Amino acid sequence: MKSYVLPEFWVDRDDYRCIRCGVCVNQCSYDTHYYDPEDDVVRAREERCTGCQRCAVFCPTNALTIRTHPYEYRPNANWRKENIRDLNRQADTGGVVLTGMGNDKPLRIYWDHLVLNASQVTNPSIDPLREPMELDTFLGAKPDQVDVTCGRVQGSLPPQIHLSTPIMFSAMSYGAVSYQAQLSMMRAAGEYGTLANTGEGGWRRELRVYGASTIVQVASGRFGVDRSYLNEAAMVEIKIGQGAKPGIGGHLPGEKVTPPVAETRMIPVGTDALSPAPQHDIYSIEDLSMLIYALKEATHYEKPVAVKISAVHNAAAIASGIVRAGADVVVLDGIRGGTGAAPKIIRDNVGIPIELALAAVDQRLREEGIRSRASVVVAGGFRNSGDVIKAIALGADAVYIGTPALVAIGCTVCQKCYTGKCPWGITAADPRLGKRINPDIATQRLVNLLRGWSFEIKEMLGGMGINAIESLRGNRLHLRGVGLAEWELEVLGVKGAGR
Amino acid sequence: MAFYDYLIVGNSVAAVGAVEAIREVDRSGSLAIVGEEPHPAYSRPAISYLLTGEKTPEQLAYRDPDFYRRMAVELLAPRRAAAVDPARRRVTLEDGACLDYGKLLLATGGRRVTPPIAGADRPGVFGFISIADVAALKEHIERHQARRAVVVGGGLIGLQAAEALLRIGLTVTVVELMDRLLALNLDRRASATVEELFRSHGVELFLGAAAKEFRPRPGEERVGAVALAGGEELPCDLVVLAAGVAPRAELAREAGIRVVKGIAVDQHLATSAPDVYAAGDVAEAYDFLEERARPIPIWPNAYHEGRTAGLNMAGRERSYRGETAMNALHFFGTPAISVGQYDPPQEGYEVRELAGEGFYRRLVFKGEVLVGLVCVGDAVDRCGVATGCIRDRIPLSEEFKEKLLADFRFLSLPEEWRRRRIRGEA
Amino acid sequence: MKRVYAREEVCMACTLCEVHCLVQHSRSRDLVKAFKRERPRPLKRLRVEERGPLSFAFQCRHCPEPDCVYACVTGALTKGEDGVVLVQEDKCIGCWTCIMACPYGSIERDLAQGVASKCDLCPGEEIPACVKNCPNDALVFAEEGELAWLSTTT
Amino acid sequence: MAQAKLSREDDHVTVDARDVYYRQLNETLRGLVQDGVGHIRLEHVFGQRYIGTNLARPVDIEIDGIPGNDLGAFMDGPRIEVHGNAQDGTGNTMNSGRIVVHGNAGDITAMSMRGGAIFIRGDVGYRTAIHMKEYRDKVPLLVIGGTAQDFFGEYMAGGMVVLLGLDLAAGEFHRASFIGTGMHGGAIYIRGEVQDYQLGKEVGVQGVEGEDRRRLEEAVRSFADHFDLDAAGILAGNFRKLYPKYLRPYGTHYAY
Repeated sequence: MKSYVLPEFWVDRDDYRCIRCGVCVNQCSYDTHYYDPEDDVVRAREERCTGCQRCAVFCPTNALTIRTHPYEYRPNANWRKENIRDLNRQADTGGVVLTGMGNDKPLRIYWDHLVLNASQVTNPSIDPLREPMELDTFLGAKPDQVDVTCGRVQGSLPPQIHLSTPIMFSAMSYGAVSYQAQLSMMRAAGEYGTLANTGEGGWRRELRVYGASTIVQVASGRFGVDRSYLNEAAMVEIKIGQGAKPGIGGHLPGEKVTPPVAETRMIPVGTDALSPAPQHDIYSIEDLSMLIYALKEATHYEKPVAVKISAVHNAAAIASGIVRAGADVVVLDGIRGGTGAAPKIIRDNVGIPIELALAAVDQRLREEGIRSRASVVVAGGFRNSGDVIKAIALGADAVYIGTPALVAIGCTVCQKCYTGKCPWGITAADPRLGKRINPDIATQRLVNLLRGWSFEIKEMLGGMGINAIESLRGNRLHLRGVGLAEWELEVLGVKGAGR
Repeated sequence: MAFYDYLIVGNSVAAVGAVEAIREVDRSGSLAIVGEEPHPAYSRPAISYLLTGEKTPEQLAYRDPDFYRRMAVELLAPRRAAAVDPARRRVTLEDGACLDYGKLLLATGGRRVTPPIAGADRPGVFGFISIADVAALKEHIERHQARRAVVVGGGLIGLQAAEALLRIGLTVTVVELMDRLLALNLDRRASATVEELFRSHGVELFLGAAAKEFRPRPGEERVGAVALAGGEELPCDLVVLAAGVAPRAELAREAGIRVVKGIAVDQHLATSAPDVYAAGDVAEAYDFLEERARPIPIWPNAYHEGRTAGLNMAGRERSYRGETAMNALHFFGTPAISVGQYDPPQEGYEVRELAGEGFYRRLVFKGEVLVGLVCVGDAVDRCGVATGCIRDRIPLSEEFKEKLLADFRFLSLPEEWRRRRIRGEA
Repeated sequence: MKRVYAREEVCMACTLCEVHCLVQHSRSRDLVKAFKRERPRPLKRLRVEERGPLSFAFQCRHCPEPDCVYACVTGALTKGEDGVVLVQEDKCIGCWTCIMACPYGSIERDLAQGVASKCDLCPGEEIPACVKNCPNDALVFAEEGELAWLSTTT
Repeated sequence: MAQAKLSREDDHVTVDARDVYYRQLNETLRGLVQDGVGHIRLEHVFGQRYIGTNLARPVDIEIDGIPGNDLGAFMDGPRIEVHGNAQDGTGNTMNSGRIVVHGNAGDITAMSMRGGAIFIRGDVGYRTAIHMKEYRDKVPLLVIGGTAQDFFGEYMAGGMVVLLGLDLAAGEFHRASFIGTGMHGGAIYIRGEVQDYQLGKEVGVQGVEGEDRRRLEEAVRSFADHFDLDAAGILAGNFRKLYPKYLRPYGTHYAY
C-alpha cells in the first residue's frame, strides 16, 4: 500500500563541501544516506530521516544541514502537519501511534512562570565560592523525634540514602537503553554520589558493582527481580506508573529481547516482554502496602522502598495512601516525563504537570502531618538547575532527570527511541550502535552535567542567603508566580510576583 | 697486521644486517668488512633500474652514505679474501694482507651458475647480478647498437633483465629450460599470467627449450645467435645468461669448514669452525616450513641471517627463527607474490583459489595451518597477514580459511590472534 | 615507544580516522581540497575493519624488530632512532616485498607513485591525526605498558 | 505482642507463633536458618505474612494454621508445607523452593513466579499464575487440585500450570473466565471442563500427548505424592493443554 506520509526532514547537502567520505552513510542507522558510485555523489532517502542530527554532527566538512521538511499543506490551525501525518501513519498500519521521549505539546511549563528570590541588603547573600554550601540530601522516612546524645543519634533510624546533590538519574531499562548508556549513568551516579535507576528491565551482573548508587525497580513485569536483585541495590522502587504513559503497561517487542536482554530480564530470547498495566498484586492501597512490606522483608528492612506513580488528578490522595502504606519515598512523574516507547496519544494527553502535582502532594502530606514519613522525589521534564531548585522550593526532596542525562550523552530528542535504532547508541538494541557510546566519555559528560547543575544550585542558594538545600525544601516563600491565574497560584501555594 | 673484533667477508645485505645487529649490542668493538666490489652495499634486486637509467649506482645504495661511518665500520674494498684460517683466526686477502679477527662472518653470497653451454664465455654474454654486470651490458649495447637480446633463463633475474632490456628498446627473446616461466617462484597458473604479460609486450618465449650453443657473429668473437637444442637459431646482439646462483662457499670449504651446498650453520648461524659464522646466500639456514636447512637465496632471509649472526657474534644469544622461501615479483606493473609451499608436491595439502579480473589468490593449507600462498595483481594487498599466518602456524578453521581466502584482514583471523596482532604481539 | 592502539569496544567504524589521516598526508591539509582537488589523491595510512558489531582501526605497529625494514630490498624502509618506521619514497621501487613481509598488513601500495605507503605517526604532531580526530576515543596513543586499561568496558 | 517460643530437638525446631507479630516471627526464622537449623515447625500460625520471604537457604518449614499474605514472596530455596489454607499472594515472584498447601490458597497465587513448585490441594482465587514466567532451566510449576477463579494464567509468559478440578461435580465446569488472556509463553493443563468463552483469545487448545503427557504425568504424580492421592486415577481424567498462539501477541499493535 502506498504510504501518504511525507518526509519529516529535509537533507540539505552542500555538494561543494561533500567529500564523499561516507561518514554520514555509515553513521545513519536508518540508511538515509547512500553513495551512488555511478554519479559519485551521496544522496538521501529523506523519508527515513528522523532529524537526529547524527550525520550533521559527524560530517567532517559540515556539509549537512538537516531541517524540517519544507512541504506545506494548506495552512490550517486545526489540521496541522502532525495531525495529518499521524492519521496517515494509522491509515497505513491500523496501529497505535508510538513515540518516544516526553510530551512535546505546548502545555504550560510552570517552571517558566515561577521566579526565585534573592537576598538584598537586609539579609546578606552567601558567596558559594567562599562559604561551604550543602546540597547533601537524605532520602528515607524521617522519625518524628530523634534522640541525639553526645552528638550521636541513639537507636536506629529508618534506612536513609545519602545524595551529594538532589539529582538522580531516572529509571531507564536495559533493553530500552543500551548497556553502555546504563553503565555510564550508573558510573556517573557512583562518581558523583547520587543514584541511578535500573528501570524494570533487570540489572546486569556486571553493573552490580555500582550497587551502592543503584535503585532497582519492581514493576508489573517483575523482570529479573529476585532476592539478590533487591539486596544488592541501595534502594528499591515500586513502579506503579510513569509520567509518559499513566495507566498503561509496557511492551518490549520480541526483536529487542536479544540474548543479553533476555538474560537480564530472565525471560526467553525473542519473546515479547510484557509489563501489564497494573501490578496484579496491587489493586488497592492495602495491596500496595503488602508489596512494600514484602520488599522490606526481602531486604531485611535495610533498604528504603519507594513508590513511583504518574502525576494524575488525585495524586495527592494517592500519595497520602502511599505514605500510609509504608513507602519511604514517594516518586511523582509528571506529564512531561520521558519514555522509550509510549502511545503518542497517551503521552500527549494523560496526566498533569509535575509542578502542580508536587505542590498538591507536598501540601496534602503536610496537612495530614505525614510529610516527614516519606521523601518526595519528582520527575518529568526537568531541563535545567532552575527547574530543580524550584522543585525543591515547592517541596521536593530530590528530582529524577532522564532526558537531560540522555542529551548529555548525545540524545537530540528525535523521539524515535522505540525503533531500537538510535543513531547515538542510547536506545539501541543493536550492539553495533551501542558501541557509539564510549562509557568513559559518557560518564564524564554526565558527571559534568551534575557538577554544573550543582554549582548553579549553590549559586542560587547563596543568592537567597541559604547555605543548605535542606533549608530551601518546601520553602515556597522563595518562589513567586508570574503570569499565573489565581487558581494556579493557589495550587502551587505561591504568591504572585510583587506580593 | 690488523685485528678486528668483528670481521665480515662480503658487503651485501647479510653484512649490513650483521653490522646493524652488532652495533645494537656493541657500540665500540672494532669492525671491518671486506668487499670485493668498489661500491657500498647496494640493492642487488634493483639493478635492472641501472639498465633502464632510472637509478644511478649511487641511488642504489642500500644504506645512507654515512652508514659505514655511523656504524664505525672499516670498509676494505675493493679487496678480496683469499683464505681463512680458523685455527689462527686469520683471513688472508688476495693482496696479501692478513686480518685477524675475534669473530668472523662469511657473507660471500652466491655466484652465477654457468650451465654447460658452448660459447658461454663468449663476449656479449652477460650475467645480471651486479653493478658491474649491468655496466658491461650497457656498454655493450651502446657500443654495438644492440637491438636483439636473448635471455637464457626464465627465472626472476632473467625476467628482470628481459623487462629492462625491452624497456630500453631492445627486442627480447626468453629461453627457459622448464616448460614455464618462474617455475621456482610461482605456481603454474601465476606463471601463465606472467607469460601472458611478457608475450603481450612482444617478448618471444621459448619454453621447455635448452640453449645448446652461443654462436659467434660471422667473423667476430662476440655472440651472434643462440642455438637451441631443438634446432632453432635465435639471432641476437647479446645474451643474458641467468640460469641461477649457487653459494660461493670455496673460502669456507678450503678452510675445512663444513659445507653441504652452502656453508652449514647452527641455529646461531655459527659454522663448524669456532667463532666463524655464515649468513646470506652462501649459508644453509633453517627453513621452518621444510623443517631443514637449505640455501634460500633471497634478500629478506639474508638480512635476517646476517642480523641473527651479528647478535650472536656480539654476545647476545639469539636463535634464528627460521625463514622460508618467499618472492615478491612485479613485471610490467603487475605484482606477484609467493610464500612457502605454494605448489605442494605431495598429497595431504589442501589448495583453495580465488580468481577474478586482474586478481588471483591461492592458499595452500596443511591441515589447519596455512603453508603457502600465491597472489597476483590486487590480490597481493596485505598478503603479509597471510605470511604471518604461515610463520605463526595459526590454526584456521574452515570458517577462517574461507575468510582469509576472501580477504587478508585481521577480521579474517581467529579472535585471539586478531587481538594479539592489534596489541602488536606479532 | 608510543603506538596507536584501537579499542574495539568503542570503535563505531565512522572512518573519521581514515578521513583525517588522508588530510594529514595531503599537500593542502584541507579536507575539501585533499579529497576533491589533489591529484594524485593522498592516501590514508590506516584502515578500519568492520564486520557486524566488531570494528577497529589499524595501522603500523612500528615493530621493535620490523620485518618490513629487514625485508626491504632497497633500504627504503627505515626504523629511526625514535622507533618510527618510515618509507623513503625516493628509494622505494614498489617491489612490495614489505607487503609480503608485514604480518600486520599495514603497508599499502601507492599505485599513483608506485611506492609503499604506511603510517608515519604524523611527524611534527604531538598526537597522530587519527587519534586526535577519533570522536569516541577508540584510538589511543600510548606506551605498551599503559595498555592494561584498554580492554575494560565496565 | 508475644515473643516466639522455641523448642529445639537436634536441628528440628518448633516455634509457637501464637500472638507473634509477623516481623518478629520472620526475624526469628531468619535467625534459626542462619544458625543452620534444617527443619522448622511453626505452630499456631495465624495470618503472619511473608513467611519464607527473607530466608536465604533451603530449609523445611511446616506450618500449622493459616499463614498470611505473600507466603514465600520472592522466596529462594525454602520448602514450606502448610497444614491449612493460605492467603493471597502465595509464591509471589518466587524464584526457587517449594510450597505445599493442604487447603485452599487465595488470590494471585504464583503471580510472576519464576522458579520452584507450588502444590495447592484445594482451590485458588482470582488472578492465579498471572505473568508467570520462565528462564533457562527455571521453569515454575503450579498444580492446583481444585479450581481457580478469573484471570487464571493471564499474561502468562512461561512455566507450567496444572488445574485438576478434583472437587468438581460431574458435569460441573471450571469457573474461571479470561483464562490465559495475553498469554505468550508456558502451558496450562486443565482437567475437567471449560467452555470456549472462558478462554482468552490468545490461547490455543490441544490434546495432551507425547512430551506434554510425560510432563503432565510427572507433575500430577508429584502432586499426588504430597497429598496421598491416586495419581493414576487423576490422570485418567480428560486433560487439555492451553498454549499461547503467539509469542508476540501484540506484534501488530503499533504504527511505527
